[in-house]
Amino acid sequence: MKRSWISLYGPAMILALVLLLGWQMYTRIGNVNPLVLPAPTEIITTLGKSWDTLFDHTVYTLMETVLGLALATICALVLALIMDLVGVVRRALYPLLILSQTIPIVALAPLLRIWFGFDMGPKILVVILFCFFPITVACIDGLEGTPGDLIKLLRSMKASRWQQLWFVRLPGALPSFFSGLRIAATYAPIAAIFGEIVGAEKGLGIFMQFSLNARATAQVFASIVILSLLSLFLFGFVILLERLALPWYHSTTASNRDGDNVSRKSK
Amino acid sequence: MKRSWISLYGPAMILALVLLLGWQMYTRIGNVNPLVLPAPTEIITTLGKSWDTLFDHTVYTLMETVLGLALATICALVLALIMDLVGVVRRALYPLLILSQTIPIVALAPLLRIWFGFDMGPKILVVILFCFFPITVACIDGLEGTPGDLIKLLRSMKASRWQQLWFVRLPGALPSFFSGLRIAATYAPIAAIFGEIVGAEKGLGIFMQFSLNARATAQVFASIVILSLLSLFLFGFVILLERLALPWYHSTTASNRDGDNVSRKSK
Amino acid sequence: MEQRSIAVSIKKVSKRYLHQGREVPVLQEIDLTVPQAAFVSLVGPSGCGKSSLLHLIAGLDEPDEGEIILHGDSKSSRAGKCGYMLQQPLLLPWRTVEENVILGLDVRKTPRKEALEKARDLLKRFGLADFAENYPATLSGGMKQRVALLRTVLFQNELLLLDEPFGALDALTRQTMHLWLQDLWESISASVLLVTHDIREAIFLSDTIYVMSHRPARILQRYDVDLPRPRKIEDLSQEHVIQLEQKIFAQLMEEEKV
Amino acid sequence: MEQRSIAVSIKKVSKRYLHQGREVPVLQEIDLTVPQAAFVSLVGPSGCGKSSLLHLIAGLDEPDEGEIILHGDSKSSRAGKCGYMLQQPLLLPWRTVEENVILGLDVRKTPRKEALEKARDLLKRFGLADFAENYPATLSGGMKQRVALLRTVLFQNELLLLDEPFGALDALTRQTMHLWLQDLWESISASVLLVTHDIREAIFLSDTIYVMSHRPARILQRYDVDLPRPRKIEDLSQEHVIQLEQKIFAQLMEEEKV
Amino acid sequence: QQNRLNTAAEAPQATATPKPLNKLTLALDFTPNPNHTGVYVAQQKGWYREAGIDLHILPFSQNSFPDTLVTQGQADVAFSSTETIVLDAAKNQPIVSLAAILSHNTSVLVTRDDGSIKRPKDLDGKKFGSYGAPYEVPIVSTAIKHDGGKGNFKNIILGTDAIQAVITKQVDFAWVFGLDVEQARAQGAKLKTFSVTEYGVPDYYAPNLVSSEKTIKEKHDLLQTFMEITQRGYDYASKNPEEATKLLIAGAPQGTFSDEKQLEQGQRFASSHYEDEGMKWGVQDAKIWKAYVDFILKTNSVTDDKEKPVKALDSTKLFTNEFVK
Ligand SMILES: Nc1ncnc2c1ncn2[C@@H]1O[C@H](COP(=O)(O)OP(=O)(O)OP(=O)(O)O)[C@@H](O)[C@H]1O
Ligand SMILES: Nc1ncnc2c1ncn2[C@@H]1O[C@H](COP(=O)(O)OP(=O)(O)OP(=O)(O)O)[C@@H](O)[C@H]1O
Ligand SMILES: Cc1ncc(C[n+]2csc(CCO)c2C)c(N)n1
Ligand SMILES: [Mg+2]
Ligand SMILES: [Mg+2]
Repeated sequence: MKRSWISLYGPAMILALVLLLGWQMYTRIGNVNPLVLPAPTEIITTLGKSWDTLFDHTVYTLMETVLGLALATICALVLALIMDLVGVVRRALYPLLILSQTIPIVALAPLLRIWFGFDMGPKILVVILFCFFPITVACIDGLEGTPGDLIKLLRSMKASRWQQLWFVRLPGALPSFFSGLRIAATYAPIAAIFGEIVGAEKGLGIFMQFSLNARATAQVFASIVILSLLSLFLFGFVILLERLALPWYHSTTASNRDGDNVSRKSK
Repeated sequence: MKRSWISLYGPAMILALVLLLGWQMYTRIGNVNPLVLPAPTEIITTLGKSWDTLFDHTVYTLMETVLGLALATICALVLALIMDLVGVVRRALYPLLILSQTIPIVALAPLLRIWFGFDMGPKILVVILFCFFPITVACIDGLEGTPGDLIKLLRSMKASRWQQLWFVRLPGALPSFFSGLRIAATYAPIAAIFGEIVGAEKGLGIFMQFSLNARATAQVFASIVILSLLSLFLFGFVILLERLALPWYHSTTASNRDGDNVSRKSK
Repeated sequence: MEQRSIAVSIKKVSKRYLHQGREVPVLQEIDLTVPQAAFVSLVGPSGCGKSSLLHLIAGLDEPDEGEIILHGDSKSSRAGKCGYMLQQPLLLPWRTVEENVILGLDVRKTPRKEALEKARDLLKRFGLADFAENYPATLSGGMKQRVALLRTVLFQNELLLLDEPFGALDALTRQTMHLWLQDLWESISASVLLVTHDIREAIFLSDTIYVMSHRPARILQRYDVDLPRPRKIEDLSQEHVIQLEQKIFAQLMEEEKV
Repeated sequence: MEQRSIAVSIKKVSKRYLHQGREVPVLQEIDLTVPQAAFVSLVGPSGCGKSSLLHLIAGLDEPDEGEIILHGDSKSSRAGKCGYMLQQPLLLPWRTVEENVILGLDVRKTPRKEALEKARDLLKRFGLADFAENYPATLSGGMKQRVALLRTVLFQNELLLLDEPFGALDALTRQTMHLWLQDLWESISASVLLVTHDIREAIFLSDTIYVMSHRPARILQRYDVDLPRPRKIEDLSQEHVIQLEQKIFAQLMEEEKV
Repeated sequence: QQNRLNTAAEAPQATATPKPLNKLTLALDFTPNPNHTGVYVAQQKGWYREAGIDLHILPFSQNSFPDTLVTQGQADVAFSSTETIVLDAAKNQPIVSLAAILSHNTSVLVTRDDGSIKRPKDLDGKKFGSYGAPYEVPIVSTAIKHDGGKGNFKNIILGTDAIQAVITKQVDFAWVFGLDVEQARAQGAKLKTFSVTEYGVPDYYAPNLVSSEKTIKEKHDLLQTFMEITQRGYDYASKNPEEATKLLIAGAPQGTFSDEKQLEQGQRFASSHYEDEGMKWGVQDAKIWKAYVDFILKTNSVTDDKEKPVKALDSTKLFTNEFVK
């Protein structure tokens, strides 16, 4: 078990180390202006030094992210359900949803500010705008993926549309929903950063802006490190959630009955 | 046939029209400052009036996008192949690739500027950075998706690894590759816009920035319209490409033998 | 036969489907009867319309012409009145075996406790008690089909519509399933309408076999299987049974060719 | 039998697989012979190791003990020397039927033109000429299996290893395939080793049937089928054939239970 | 309200009996910097609160233009600049300058001090890193032409810090506030500057404190109070740069400044430009306003809301000295 862990993640670790070392060497030997590219060690020192400030901003961004993600999930679920249940709504909304993905947030910033002010509102809204699309699409795909025969079976039992949804289609759509959520969670922190350009007092994006204007490049990189960690953390959290919510899904895809791998014909 | 086209896209068209009308009313009746939200009619007039300038910038952005997308495809294919063939490379690179997706491009702008200057280089690089990830992942998924039995069959024929790749795995990975490319193509123009903030003389992103600074909001929205059209155009282009490259794939998923739908037992 | 009451009676049923703008006739004046507590099979060439017929009986669709009389009633909705089982087991992977078995009762809003009791009883009676709390993914193909059958039976044990329930199983497992199903059927005395491609299966299990023509499907012939119950595998080697098998086989091959 | 030369001979072959850190014995001292131009079948309970054995013969893996002698040669690599066919047809959807049939020749780098000529000839001889330029998606399940068989034959027609080639077909189609395969086999006089779950299939097609035990698999018994060729479906109703079928069935049921 | 403005000694009393505070929002033109110090001083000293003003300083972001926030009514007052005020007036989005933060235009063309560029003329054909504002090119080319050059250069829109781009040789020159150069120098950058006012560009006010006509009308008394206190803040910062630096750091959001030394040097520069000898902070001159308007309109770079060049504009409507008497 332990050996497999090393053989699984070892190469990536080694490569990461090599890249960091190369970077360090490059900044030292290549006589690179630290305003352009600070050495990894310098970034780490900065992380330690600015920890209090960084922590403050991180908490704020994390709050935006988590709230946004949660609301995006709710919106996506509701929207997916409505689009799934009402054909006209679906055909009306789907193309526009896709089109909406091609609109850069910058353009919406002034509007969001006017409608929602400077509080967390517009930032959360930006996270929602970023995140609800992949979740909605995943949910719809999941709901659509219900085998037609299963629906036939339920209908033959005189199940109402709601029962079909509740007993079969929703649970069946969960794996797909989670894979959408995983993607959304990864991008949510970046979305929050974009949201902060709408105008904010706090947050990693604001800190990055400060640091850029103060030409404190090491701080910019420190924020990026935190941002990556946030993404990873959220990603891991969603995976954990998924394992808890769908025990049947993972026990299936992993090995079957313990020890006995006699795979009887099943299809 | 014609009727189905209407029933397919009709609702979306109607909704789009209603939304546009609502927007027009809102800007007129709601006494909205045109600096925040110009009326659709105003955007259309601006599109016509600034057409020459817009066209110039659009061509530039389109060039960045197409070149970037093409290079991203090549990089992704090569990377996917290497990662697929060499297990160590894969385990070393995959986690770092995922990690790299959590880095906001904005922060890298100064670096890219230094390394690649102001020509098309860094913009194309940003497009590549944005686009190669979904394509690579799709390719790897596609290559991985080859049924194990098919590989067994090839091996029993004493096919070399290259033959396995060429005869079975690559063609089998094409549908997945195209679905990755479709996603990448949709986001490529936005990526180009982001690339332009690295520093540029021309391009839709620059035109947007300039219009923002000149408080010419209608021009900003006109650029967004063009940007959306670019995305749609590229998306359609990839779909066309796919239909040409994979005739077998689409004839399968659509209806089978003409007229005769007697579906014989196949599995 | 005339004395026994009738579970389903199908009278001159026709059905057309719209396919690429054209109307394709699928069923043509089908006449068929399943007496109470009888086991009736339906064989026919692939794609002729067997599933479509079950579809109609299960109340998922209405015939274009003719009528379907369920327990003497041709007017009210048929949905929910038959136990309908399709070729795939269609077990829900997120429900345990017992939870899968009570799906029909859940739909009917039977209280959970009562439903589970019934399911456990049934599972015990038919040798699946040990698996009651397993997830379906841990079961073999044959086991899954058994669970699916029990789910069908628990929902509705008066009339079962089985659409090639063993088509996806290997030859050996299938034979075990035949014995098991015969057992089950006798103990609950349900009326069964079974669709199959396997002539031996039809002969082994049925009182009556209807042979259908190629599409648009008509009833070509009706055979009564003259074998005492309970039957054993060996019974299939009886001279007249083998002759029946060959007759039906020849008839079907003829139909498949056209 | 001793006079006929031997296509494959398997001598005391054992194989263990590593499963979750434990070594699981799958094959145990298997002894088995396929004479030149003979049709040999292998039946056994599910999961006993039948596919694993074919796997070894096809040269995809090496036995832990014992030896596999292919055409008198036990030393050189076996890959590429047998026509190996799996349960699924595994046709490449982007190749037309004829292009699928020449896959093996493509691997061998036979010139395209020559390969296609051979494929067309074969397709014509076995009634598939009309479909040569179709994509596989347009074929029925039975047709697909035929194409897959022809692909196997075109690659290597001396020794065919068939792993449940008809397991996924419906009962009727399967019976047609049996006749077709018998035809094919007689006209190319290949040696065949067939794995199946269908005892009637084994009896109908084989000269010799080996019955395997549950895992770890041993050879339990070897039966010779005493029926003249070419066989007809009716032949299966002969008294001694039915007895053989029931004997093997009983034996297998016993093994499945354990 | 004016008579509520009491001396600091009475402040404790005022907080003991809380009086209703009037909210006032202020938008920034950049991350907090010495141009804003006067406001932060007054805020940190509690002067606004004492006068019944609950001051909200809106966070700065690159995409929220302070002047737009004012025209939209999302901010009452804002830091902006003469260039922007003219721009907005031409687009029918009038804002009014209430005060000049610095007495003179300190903006400069900045380039690396490596000897390759000796005078503005040498900037011809070089790479200019800009913000992408419409007035940049006319102003910069005026300076180059004034020095005998052709005024042709490559205009590269950066969107990010221009001085950094100059230091790292990505562009050859930029146009920034004198303050920015002081701070970069404090970081160790070797830079050469040409003051634009020495090369044919009129002296004008940047940055400015602005408000809208509507706010001026509706919140006149509040603005009056605000401006008086703000003036006091800048007075204080003018006289006590060190103390003012500390108050700026304390008032600005956490993490705004990474380097205090850099800030101190910038503050000293700004403090020395807040008010000319014998003049009051914020007071503007009509002649200076007219000079800029005439100058910039002549370049045809100011366009109306139909993107047509504007030929005439009343400069007297763009500012008022009413609040900084
Ligand atoms: N809802 C439908 N719409 C259009 N055509 C349909 C529909 N349902 C069935 N058909 C067509 O009707 C014919 C009969 O289908 P059906 O599934 O009833 O045949 P079957 O006898 O069950 O075949 P199989 O032996 O393959 O199970 C087929 O050609 C099928 O394509
Ligand atoms: N490569 C392998 N690694 C580990 N275990 C294996 C491997 N191949 C087969 N097995 C195990 O060996 C046993 C025999 O498998 P095999 O597929 O040969 O059985 P089979 O007789 O063909 O079964 P079936 O009737 O289902 O086709 C199974 O328990 C299987 O899990
Ligand atoms: C401290 C400070 N530094 C830079 C800018 C950005 N900026 C925007 S326009 C312009 C040119 C002169 O008007 C400059 C330098 C600022 N606002 N404040
Ligand atoms: Mg059917
Ligand atoms: Mg097998």
